[in-house]
Amino acid sequence: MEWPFFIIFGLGMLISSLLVITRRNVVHAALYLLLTLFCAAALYVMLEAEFLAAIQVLIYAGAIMMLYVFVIMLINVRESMAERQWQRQKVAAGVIGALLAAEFFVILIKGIWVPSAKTAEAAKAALNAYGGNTEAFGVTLYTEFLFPFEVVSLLLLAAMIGAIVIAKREI
Amino acid sequence: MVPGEYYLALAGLVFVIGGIGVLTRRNVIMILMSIELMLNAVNLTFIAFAKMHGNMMGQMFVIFVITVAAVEAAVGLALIISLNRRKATLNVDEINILKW
Amino acid sequence: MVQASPQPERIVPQTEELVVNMGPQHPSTHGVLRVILQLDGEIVRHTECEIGYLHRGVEKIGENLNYGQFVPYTDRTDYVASPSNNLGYVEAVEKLLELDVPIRAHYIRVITAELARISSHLLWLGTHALDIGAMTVFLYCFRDREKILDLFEVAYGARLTVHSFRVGGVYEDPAQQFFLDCERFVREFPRAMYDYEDLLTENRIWKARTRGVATLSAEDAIDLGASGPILRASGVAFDVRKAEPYAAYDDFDFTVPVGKNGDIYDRYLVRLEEMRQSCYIIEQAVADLPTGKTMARVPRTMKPKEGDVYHRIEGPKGELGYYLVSDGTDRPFRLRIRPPSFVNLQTLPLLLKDQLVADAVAAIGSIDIVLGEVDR
Amino acid sequence: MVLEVLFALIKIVIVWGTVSLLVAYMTYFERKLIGHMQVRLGPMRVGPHGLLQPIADGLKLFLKEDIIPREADKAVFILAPLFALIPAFVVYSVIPISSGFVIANLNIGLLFVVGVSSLGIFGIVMAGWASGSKYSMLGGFRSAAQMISYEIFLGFALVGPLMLAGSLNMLDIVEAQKETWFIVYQPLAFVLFFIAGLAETNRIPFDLPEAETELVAGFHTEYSGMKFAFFFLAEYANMMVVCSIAAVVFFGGYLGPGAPGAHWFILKVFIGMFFMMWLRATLPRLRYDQLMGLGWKLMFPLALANIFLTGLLMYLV
Repeated sequence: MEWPFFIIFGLGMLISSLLVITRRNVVHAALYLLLTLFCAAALYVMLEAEFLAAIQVLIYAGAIMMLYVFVIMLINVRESMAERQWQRQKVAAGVIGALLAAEFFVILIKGIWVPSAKTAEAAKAALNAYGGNTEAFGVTLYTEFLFPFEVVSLLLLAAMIGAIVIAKREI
Repeated sequence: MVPGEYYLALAGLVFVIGGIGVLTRRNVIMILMSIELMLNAVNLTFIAFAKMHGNMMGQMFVIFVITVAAVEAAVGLALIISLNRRKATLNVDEINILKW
Repeated sequence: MVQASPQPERIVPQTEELVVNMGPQHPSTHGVLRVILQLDGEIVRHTECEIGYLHRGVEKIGENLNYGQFVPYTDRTDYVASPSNNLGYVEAVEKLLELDVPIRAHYIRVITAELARISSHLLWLGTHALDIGAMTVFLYCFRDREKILDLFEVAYGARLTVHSFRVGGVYEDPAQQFFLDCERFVREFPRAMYDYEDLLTENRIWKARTRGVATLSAEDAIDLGASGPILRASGVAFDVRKAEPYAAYDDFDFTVPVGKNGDIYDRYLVRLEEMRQSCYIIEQAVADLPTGKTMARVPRTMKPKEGDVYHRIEGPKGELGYYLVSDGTDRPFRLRIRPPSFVNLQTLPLLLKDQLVADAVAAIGSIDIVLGEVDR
Repeated sequence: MVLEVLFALIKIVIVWGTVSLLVAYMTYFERKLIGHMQVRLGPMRVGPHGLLQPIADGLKLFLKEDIIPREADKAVFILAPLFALIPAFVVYSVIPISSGFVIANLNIGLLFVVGVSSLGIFGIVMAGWASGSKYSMLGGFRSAAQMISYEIFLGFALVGPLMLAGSLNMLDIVEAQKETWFIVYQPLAFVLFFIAGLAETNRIPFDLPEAETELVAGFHTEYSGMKFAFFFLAEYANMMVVCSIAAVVFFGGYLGPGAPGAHWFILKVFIGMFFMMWLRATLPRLRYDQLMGLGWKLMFPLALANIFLTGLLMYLV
């Protein structure tokens, strides 16, 4: 049952991400990126991370991508399309990409990181005690990860101030 | 039931695509978007691992990655706006002086 | 002391001012007015009004028609309050001819002119409220304006361009029904006005949109020659009906409402109060309506003596003046209309200066212009 | 397995069919209602009491010439209306119409609703940009800024009842109101939600994006024909979404004595719609800066205070 969905969304994610990096028009690229994010959200649901899937749609697609689209539309797209789009290092990039991909696959095939089924099952049982994914997520975030959570919120604040200072003409 | 490895492979491919995007494009915004692609690939990996390990750690990291992505987008795009206001280009090669 | 070396001036990138063109086809310019706004971000820096899209050469036409023939043309200047225009013109001609108009005719003229004032203010209120988004007020206003137009129809046979008065009086004494209907109207209308007041006067959004917006100080208003409700909203109690009473206005008791801040909200309040005062005037006029003739004896061909005359009345929109120069023939040598809308429109650049662009629509609406009158 | 899919498909057809019909007739309902509020009759010509008016309108828009400006970005221009309309319909897949009748009973139902409905903004921004006209683009930006801001308050207003229900699942939220509706505990949250909902759906007094009497008409200036109809329908569909969420979260969704749940649910949605339309007949429009000020300076702190108070009371009680 999962396979057809995995193939649809996986392929969708791959193809749309390829389209993202090949579009000349930035707006089109952003819309393909949006599609990529959707496919990723669907994959999250299949990986039993419903909360994160919703967050992906709400924050990533709804807010971050909206920011991108805003900025893209603020600057003159036609002008930027007339500029040169590609670096001359395509071959080098291809080689690096291929090496990176090869590395991933080597690691993947070796499979040194795969947890034993038993520990996974045990951990899973502990998680299920919380109820659903959202509950488990909340409990973990606000107990074990409370400090990083606070730090990240500070980071957000700093970024907000920084963005305002940088982009505003006169304060 | 799709094994976690397939998700990891997919995430790896998307990561590579994002990396190639960063390396080959000249447009700043395109580079930022390629970075978003890479971040998403990483998120997918984290979640796949979380599923395979049966714990929440991976998902925790995803929320932090999303936060950092938001931060990066906010500051990066603010920089692009103020750059674009002074120099009507988005070409990274032309944005090469440190001061106006 | 070491002279500080001149700092290289930091190049501050200048964002160009955005020029926005509003009209001539725009639902909120109330006709074919073109407003060119220079914006600095959201703020209006400079405003230019382009008029003339409706220019028909009314004044020149008047110089080629004899005195009696021109009256219907005055209907077409400020077409939302045509009796007021008729009144201004025929009284100017009467002054030139030194005619004595029967008192009953004066009373009928006052009734009709005040009805026209109410109808003009109603149209203004409706469209202005619609500009700011209050849709229902528009339809309520038209409901009541309809009754006034019906009254005109009873008395003069036409609804909008009524051609109500002749030189020398009122051509035909309106049927008794007209006065009864007027009485009923002024009895009912103040109650209908509660509908608008309920919807607008204490409405927080309405206040937020109109208070302190597009203010005009009394000095500026006087300097620019503004008149009518705009001037009075700025705190100057000038009303031609009081200052230089014409027709039978001497006989009636009414007050001239004055605003304080000169903003859109005050203009709104002043106009509302004027409608009430108009009702009061009509009530008195109908009650003490004298009997007698309605037409003076007017020569078949009107040939006034050489000379000139300027006669002004208080139109719904402000001081409406007619300047006539006679060379002794049966048509005026020069005819000039002083349209209140045209002069009041001059205040627009001042009203909009350093205001938010979103208020442009509200400010234009608050002046109450009729392009037929501005362009003539 | 196949039966399950078939069953889901039938549900989808029923719900979406009803929603699209209702949305079309909402336009009629609004015109009739406002007409009577404004001492006129509203549509009367097409069919008895103008009942066929929405169909005639649809037909007219369908047959109209579909203009795509030369400067427009064609693909995006065509996609934008769909982007605006589809999220509103997708949201209905998680809203429980009656007990047990819901297309997909998601555990993250409410988050899904908020997330998906936030995507409608893309349609507006895309439309503004793709039209290739400065006016459309400025209009699109403004409405996007408005909708993004108010979406935050919309989400924050929902947190209070969410804390009371202790679940994101729409069915659970409804069931948690068996005793008392959440409107009793969360009146402030409801008011904030409703105001934010008005702004989200571009209704008066927040209808700047589509106010034709304002200086810049808005993102759909260049649209005509069926594409324009999509934007138009999207507005009504979004209104229904807001009212449906209000019904589910604050008014106990399908709960009610006697009649089957769907009746109560639809009745509650209709009452919400009635209030939205009533406001249109009553209020003038806010200025853009006032609108943003109201949101950030008043509603935002109030929403936060509501969350804080709810938490405090839940802790104490």
